[in-house]
Amino acid sequence: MEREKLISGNGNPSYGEGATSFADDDDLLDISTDTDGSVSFLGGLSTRRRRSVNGTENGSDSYEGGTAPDQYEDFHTIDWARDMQRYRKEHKAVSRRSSRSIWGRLKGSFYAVSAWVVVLLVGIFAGAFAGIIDIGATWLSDIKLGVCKDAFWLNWEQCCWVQNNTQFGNEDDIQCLTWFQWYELFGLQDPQDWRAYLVSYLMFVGAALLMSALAVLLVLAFAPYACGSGIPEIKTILSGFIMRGFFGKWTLLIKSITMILVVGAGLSLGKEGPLVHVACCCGNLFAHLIPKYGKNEAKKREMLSAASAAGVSVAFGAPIGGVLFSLEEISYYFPLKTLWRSFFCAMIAAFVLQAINPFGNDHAVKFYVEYNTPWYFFEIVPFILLGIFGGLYGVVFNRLNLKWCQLRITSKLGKYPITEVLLVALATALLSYPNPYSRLNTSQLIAALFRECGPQDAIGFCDYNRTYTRTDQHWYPSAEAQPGLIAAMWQLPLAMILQGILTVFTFGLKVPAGLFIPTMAVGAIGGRLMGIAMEQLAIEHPDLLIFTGCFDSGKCITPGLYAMVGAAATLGGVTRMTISLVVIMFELTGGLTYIVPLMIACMVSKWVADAFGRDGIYDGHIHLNGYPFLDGKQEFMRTTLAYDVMSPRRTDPPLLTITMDTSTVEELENLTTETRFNTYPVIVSKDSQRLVGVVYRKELIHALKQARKNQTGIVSQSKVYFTRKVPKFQVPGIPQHLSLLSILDGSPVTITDQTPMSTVVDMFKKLGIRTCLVTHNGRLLGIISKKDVLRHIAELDHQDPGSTFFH
Amino acid sequence: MEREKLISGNGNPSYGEGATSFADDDDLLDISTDTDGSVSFLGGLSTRRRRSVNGTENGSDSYEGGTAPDQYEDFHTIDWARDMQRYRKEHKAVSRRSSRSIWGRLKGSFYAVSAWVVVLLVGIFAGAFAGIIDIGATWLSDIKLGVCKDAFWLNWEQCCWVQNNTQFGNEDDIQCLTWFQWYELFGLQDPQDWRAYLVSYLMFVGAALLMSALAVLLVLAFAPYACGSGIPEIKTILSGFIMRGFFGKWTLLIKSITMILVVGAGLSLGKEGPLVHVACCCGNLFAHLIPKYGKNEAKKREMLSAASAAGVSVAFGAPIGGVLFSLEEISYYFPLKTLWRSFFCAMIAAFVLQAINPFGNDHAVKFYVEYNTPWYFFEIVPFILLGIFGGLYGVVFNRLNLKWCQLRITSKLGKYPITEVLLVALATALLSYPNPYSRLNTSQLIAALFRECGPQDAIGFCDYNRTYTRTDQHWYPSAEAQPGLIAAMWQLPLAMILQGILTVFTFGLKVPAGLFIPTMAVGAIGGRLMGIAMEQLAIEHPDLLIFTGCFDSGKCITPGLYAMVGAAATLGGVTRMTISLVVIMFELTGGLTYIVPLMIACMVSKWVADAFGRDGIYDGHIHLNGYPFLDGKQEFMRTTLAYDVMSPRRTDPPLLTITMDTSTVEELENLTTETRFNTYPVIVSKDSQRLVGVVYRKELIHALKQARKNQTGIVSQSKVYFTRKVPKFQVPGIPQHLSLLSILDGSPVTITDQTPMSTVVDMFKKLGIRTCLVTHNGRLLGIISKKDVLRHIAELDHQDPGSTFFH
Amino acid sequence: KAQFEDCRCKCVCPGDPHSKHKVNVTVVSVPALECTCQHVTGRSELECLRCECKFEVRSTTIIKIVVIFVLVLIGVLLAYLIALLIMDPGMLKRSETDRRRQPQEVLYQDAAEVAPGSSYFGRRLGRVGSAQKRWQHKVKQQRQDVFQDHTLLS
Amino acid sequence: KAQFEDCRCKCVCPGDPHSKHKVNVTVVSVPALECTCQHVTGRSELECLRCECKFEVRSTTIIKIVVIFVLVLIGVLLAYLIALLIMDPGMLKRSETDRRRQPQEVLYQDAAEVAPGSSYFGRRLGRVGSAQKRWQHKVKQQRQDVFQDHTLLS
Repeated sequence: MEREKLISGNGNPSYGEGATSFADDDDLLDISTDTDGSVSFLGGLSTRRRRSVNGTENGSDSYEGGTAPDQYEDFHTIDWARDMQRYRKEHKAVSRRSSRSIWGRLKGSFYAVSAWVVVLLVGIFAGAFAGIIDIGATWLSDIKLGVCKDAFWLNWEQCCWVQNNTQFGNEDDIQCLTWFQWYELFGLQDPQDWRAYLVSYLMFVGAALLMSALAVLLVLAFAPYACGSGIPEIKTILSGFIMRGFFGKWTLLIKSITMILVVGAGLSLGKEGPLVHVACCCGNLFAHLIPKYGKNEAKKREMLSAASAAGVSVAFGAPIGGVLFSLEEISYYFPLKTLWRSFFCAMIAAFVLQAINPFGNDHAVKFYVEYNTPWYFFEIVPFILLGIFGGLYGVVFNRLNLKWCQLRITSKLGKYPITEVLLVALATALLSYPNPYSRLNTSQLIAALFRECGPQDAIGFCDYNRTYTRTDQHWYPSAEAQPGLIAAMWQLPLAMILQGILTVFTFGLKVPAGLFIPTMAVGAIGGRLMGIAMEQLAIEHPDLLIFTGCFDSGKCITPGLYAMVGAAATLGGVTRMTISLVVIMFELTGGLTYIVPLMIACMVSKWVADAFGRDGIYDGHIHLNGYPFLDGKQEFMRTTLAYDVMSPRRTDPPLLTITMDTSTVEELENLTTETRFNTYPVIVSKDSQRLVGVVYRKELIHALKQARKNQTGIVSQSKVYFTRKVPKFQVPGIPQHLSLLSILDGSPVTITDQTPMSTVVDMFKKLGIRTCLVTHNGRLLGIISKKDVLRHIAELDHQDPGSTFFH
Repeated sequence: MEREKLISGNGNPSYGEGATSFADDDDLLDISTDTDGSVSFLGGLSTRRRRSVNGTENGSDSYEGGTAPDQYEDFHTIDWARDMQRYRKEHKAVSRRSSRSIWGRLKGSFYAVSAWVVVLLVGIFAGAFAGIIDIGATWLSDIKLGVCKDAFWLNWEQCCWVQNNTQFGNEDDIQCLTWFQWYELFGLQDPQDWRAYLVSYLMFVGAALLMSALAVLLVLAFAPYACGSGIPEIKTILSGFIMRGFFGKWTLLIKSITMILVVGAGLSLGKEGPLVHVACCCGNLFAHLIPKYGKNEAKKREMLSAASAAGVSVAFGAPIGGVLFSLEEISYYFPLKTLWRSFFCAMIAAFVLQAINPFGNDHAVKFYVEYNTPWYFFEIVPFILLGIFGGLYGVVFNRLNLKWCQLRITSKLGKYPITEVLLVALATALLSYPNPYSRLNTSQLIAALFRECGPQDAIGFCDYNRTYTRTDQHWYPSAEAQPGLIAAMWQLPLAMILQGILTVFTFGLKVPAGLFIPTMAVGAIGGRLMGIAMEQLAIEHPDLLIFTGCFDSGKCITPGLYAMVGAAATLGGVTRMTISLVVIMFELTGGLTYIVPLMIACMVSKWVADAFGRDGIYDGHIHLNGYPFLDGKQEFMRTTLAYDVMSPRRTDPPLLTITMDTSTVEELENLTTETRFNTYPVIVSKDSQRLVGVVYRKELIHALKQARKNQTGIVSQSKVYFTRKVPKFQVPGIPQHLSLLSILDGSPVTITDQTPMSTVVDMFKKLGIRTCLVTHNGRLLGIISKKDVLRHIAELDHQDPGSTFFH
Repeated sequence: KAQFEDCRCKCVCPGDPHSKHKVNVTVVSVPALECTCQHVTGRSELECLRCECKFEVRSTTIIKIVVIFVLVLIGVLLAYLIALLIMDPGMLKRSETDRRRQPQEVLYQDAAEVAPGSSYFGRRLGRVGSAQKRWQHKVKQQRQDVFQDHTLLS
Repeated sequence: KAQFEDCRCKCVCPGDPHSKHKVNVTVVSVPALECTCQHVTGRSELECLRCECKFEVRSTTIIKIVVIFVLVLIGVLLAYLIALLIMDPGMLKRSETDRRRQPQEVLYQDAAEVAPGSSYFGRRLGRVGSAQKRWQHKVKQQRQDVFQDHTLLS
């Protein structure tokens, strides 16, 4: 069956998740392909576990298949309920065994501790990867401008880190003697020389192009799944979708390397989303060390939730924010146990990253700020304005970006990924070099915008006419603007617009690309501008009523706070995060003082964005790609009934069913070859239509094949029984019968046709089932699969049904 | 039916939640009893809403009962699924109406905003109540020692707040001239005089006794539900239990007032749990302003979740910690929308409390600390020890306290609540006065223990032999102990033991009593002692290997940090909180630096406590009282089947059912009067046993009564039809038939008898259903109610089945 | 009564190491801007290095209102309690097992009986009385649950 | 190469207000205990009031290792990529629609064929080869999904 048909197969009554594709089951164990499956150091557990896999009978070990029936196929949806059921059986087996012997007890206790070990390893590796990426990216970023003499591995900041001398003057006047600018290659010494400028410009653009080209080539050749932010896919996978290779080793490797390259190239993208992906890859990798996670897709997703928390934790240096991000934005099934593990994982990751100390500031994040100036009540008005700005920006950005991405899918643009990346890189490098703020590494810019201007800050917008009094070392009063600040008032808006426009085209390129940093940059610039404006207003008119008492502490407005609020607002508008965003920002400052401004901005931004736009950017991309993602957060508020959704529809042929005791082996074999449904309901008789249970396609095929091979006397005309009531004695002349009671799942989820769809959606969301059967007065009427539900929701939302295909 | 039988009614097959009790339905609207129901300012909405209450048909408005069928009876379990379904209908009606006219649109937008308004009000009032309680309690606490001259309403600290003078000497040497000690009444001036001591002692004991007596009398006379911590009950209620009056006005009033009294009396209790209760009372009160919350028990619980977050937020000044506490410990159903609202509510509450500034330190909490000394890797060992200590303390405390509470229930002790409170108060006052640390208000003691010793701290354990150098103002190096500190080394342990023992007897008294403060005190003392020991060790042997580099910053050990870690450990041991505890502690310090020590202590403490004890104290009390609480956090790991749990059992009489088209009015009336089940299944015929739907007792009674009254021709022999297939023409001689299709719920939750109980438990937990029906091959077999599930879990846990009765 | 100001500036300096006194605390109530160590303690800039000056604000009015409110509330409740006890001395002791949980209708009827035959004020009073009766009934039930049956809050 | 020390003490003082220079930055590498303004800048205690001294630590070794590791990794990947491109020049361009998603058995058979008739090393190599083939097949599938069908990550 062709994949293309599958995808656009919207018309066929795809109950039971449509058709199958020929993915190799072996890939489930992404790491075990190399080592012949002997990686799992709990191998004994793993093989024994298979004995109690079948979930139909109370503790029955009767069905011992060769292939495990728990393997899902690629691009299929998992059945949480069955997986959790399997986990419980396994757990019971382990605890039963552990009560028997000391060895069993040891194993049992290892079984209990193993999750923590995995989480620890994930945390350590996520932190290490983040450290490597940070160090590599800052180095590559500076290599566009020059190189460190004698120690080429140091970036500009580290190269000029220690100079055993005392100097007077602005910090950028201080020549760093150990740093070698590229124009010095040509014997040019004066940076003001136009030839030197040109050489620098060309080197900058050339280096950026080279790095981007390298990145996109590596992605294309080794791990196509490494491109993009990955968060929409992670959300989909965590909601119970199988996407083989998405968390593979190669994805991990290539994503890390290319992220260094693209951040170094200075593209308008960040590393937060990709870091979550990298952390999840680590999580997947280590989850396979322990069979109870590696073999159980539902349990593995708990691990991945914890890993994604670690990803955000290292991206922002905000462990609590990371956990809440995982809870709010990414995860689907988040039991309390996972909350605690996520927290541990995020903590460890942040701790490791802090130990690596990539920024040399003893913090896990580049833009850590620490100021404690109070804010005043009248400032709520600008904060609300920033919130509105952030919300509007979010709406416009999301719409433009989604339009552009759709264009990429539908038009010829998508055929030339390398060219596209190169063009965007060229434009980025060409346009950003002239503007000093755009030229900066984006996270350096954000860090500068967030910081309050101190004595050592020599960046343009810190050019104040300060008059220092000597009493208090933290007393930097508000002051009038100097030329540097005035120049910043047109340079910064230009940088903001450039950043905003470039990000629209960058997010969705076929390289790893996060959205947080550029979005934050836009908001931070906007906020800083507003803060500077307010500050100058306060200085010009200190006698205005609103500024009463404001100058008591010498400083009236904190522009850095405005930058933070602005960054939170745009992020809120684009991603529609709420509490996790506030907490992340709160952890960056480490003070409860600013939680109210941040909250106001986030709330206003979210409200404005929700009023004008539909979804956050991640949900937008999920819709665009047509992933089968059933959003657990959106409440289903319609009043349709199960009857309106179930297949077969009125006009369709009746439901394919198996009768309990009349089918023959041949009939079933035909059924499995002619149709590709995942689930076949078993009924008592065609007459009564009373439901007995369901049989899964894979298990049925396997069981029939085994029976043909192993059991003598089974011929095509053999009757198949799905009931205990089997004729006891062999009647001569009639072929031997076959009892397949062991593969019958006697506990399918059933609902009546009058059940409101909201309840059904709840059941799909909360119980994590794949299909449910619809009955009326005890008779089987139809079936609802997860995709039917998704399609129904999409129809109710008046989406173009053609555009939403679900794999 | 007697209530006593109900409670111990373990043997009867209580499907459908057992029997009813005669609680007045009116009490649901606790505030509307005074104002004749005209409180709801969305009154129009409320009456219209009732038209679409019935959840059976798609948008059918056919059933318009006189009494709303959504009212639950006291001590019954709510049906989340039906309530949410009702909410969705209502929501749809509002949005349909709002699209029609401007007025409708206005109403619709108000409908959408109303929740935020309620949350805002709850936050404001929770903060205000907390402020009042704090101010009142500190004042009453000091009134035991003396009174402020000229301004009796000021406590000691506030009374001596401003003294326009400069003085040298220890701070406690500085006489506060405006404060009037009680012994001065008798003309005694010298506090060292034994008569002065005696007078003070007697006044102290007398005042404590008086306040406790007043508190217990008020509780007894006006609001018995105001006693205790309230958290076990809140957990139970939020899990979907009805306990009328528990969040009433009187409970709110009396709990606030008596809390002031008991904290003032110096009993070994805190105000955290009760503050959560108070906040929930506010939440309940304001939820009734808006019908969509007031009339819908499921939605109301969302509001209560947010309110409980505000309660913890004001108790600790930790808004994020409050939200996480609500999420982790209290709430049952916590959708993301609630998370965001809880956060808002907690923020507002903390903000209001901070504006009231009850402690005069600009923080919402008395023990706010701010220090930034680093911790060293070797300190992990003492932190782990503290964790073990906390875990063991938790186990011992929980066991003793539960034993004592059980004794109170079973023995005569429970008959004398007033005497018991007075005795405990007497013992507390008598024993704590001599010890200077016990004599302190517990939260003052904790604040002192958490703080680092600065120049102005004159408490005994800050008596160091400091040598000040003048370079750095935050440089308080480690120093040797002086007499005050040495005396503290035996006074503090005594205080700790006293606190621990008294708390065992205090928690469970018939006065409002929280557990956090005394538990924290025990842990903080333990931690501080260990910190002082470590510090002195470091000073005595600075050349030990582990102390390498420790003295670099002058200060090697921070005993205040140890106190915090100890407090976190004991709290973790007693309550088994995890992440919320860490976050609360983290918000108290406001620095990420100490998150690792706190986490280590919490984790070790939880592990140790889980290894030796069963549950946290709140769950323990829930078990002790036999509340029907189905813990959403504990995974059900058994492999029993629904068949093993359902009633009727093999030996029981068969299930009572109604047939679809053969029952008469008289039969049904007899059924409702003779049995007290909540749910009656309707089947096609006795023969086929195929399920059609269920009918709820209340609706059935009401419908029959209405039919008798309003419809002519309905006599006892009239046939009742629960199907569309009704004979079209009236046959003479046969009484007129009655169609009750409108009250038939056609979408009951059904499972097969082979369904594993873990799935069933999941359905009860996650879908929030009350009962589910068990079928086999489409035939109705039995029924499982929430209480059956609870009983089953209790049996599997080998609990004494006699001791666990569920209301 | 100038001593109960609403703001203060508190400077804490370590005392002279040679003298017996350890700490030197200066508290004055000055405006925020004047709360500097040099201004308050009169020391030199250098000597001020080790001092900590904090400007603090409080509201005695709020404290006054709250404390008096609480006292009044306790007084009123106490008076009400005494009144109730005088009217029904066995209130707190009596076992209610037999009479409790009587059908609600009885109570409503009480209210209904009063209603028709009296003036607006009488009805109003009657309603208050009936509300109070209902409330007392509820409290009795609660008392029974908590103190006698120990089914709740034990 | 003493200039790439792993610790530094950085003191930032505001410059003389009368002079043109605004900031006075002093950076020295001294032990932690010696990182005080007076010791580093040689100013008096009073003049040091407005200076900020920070002691910072870094690890150039980690940076060196990481950067070299990253460079080597990129180099190796690039070399491998070039090797692959030489072996199969159309690799990145070719449309795989017809050949892709071939039944897995074919690939396994490839591996099986190599296995019996060769030495341990040969088997080993064969296994590696087959693993590589499988991997390449997977990458091709991914490429198809992402770049041609646009069903993922678009």
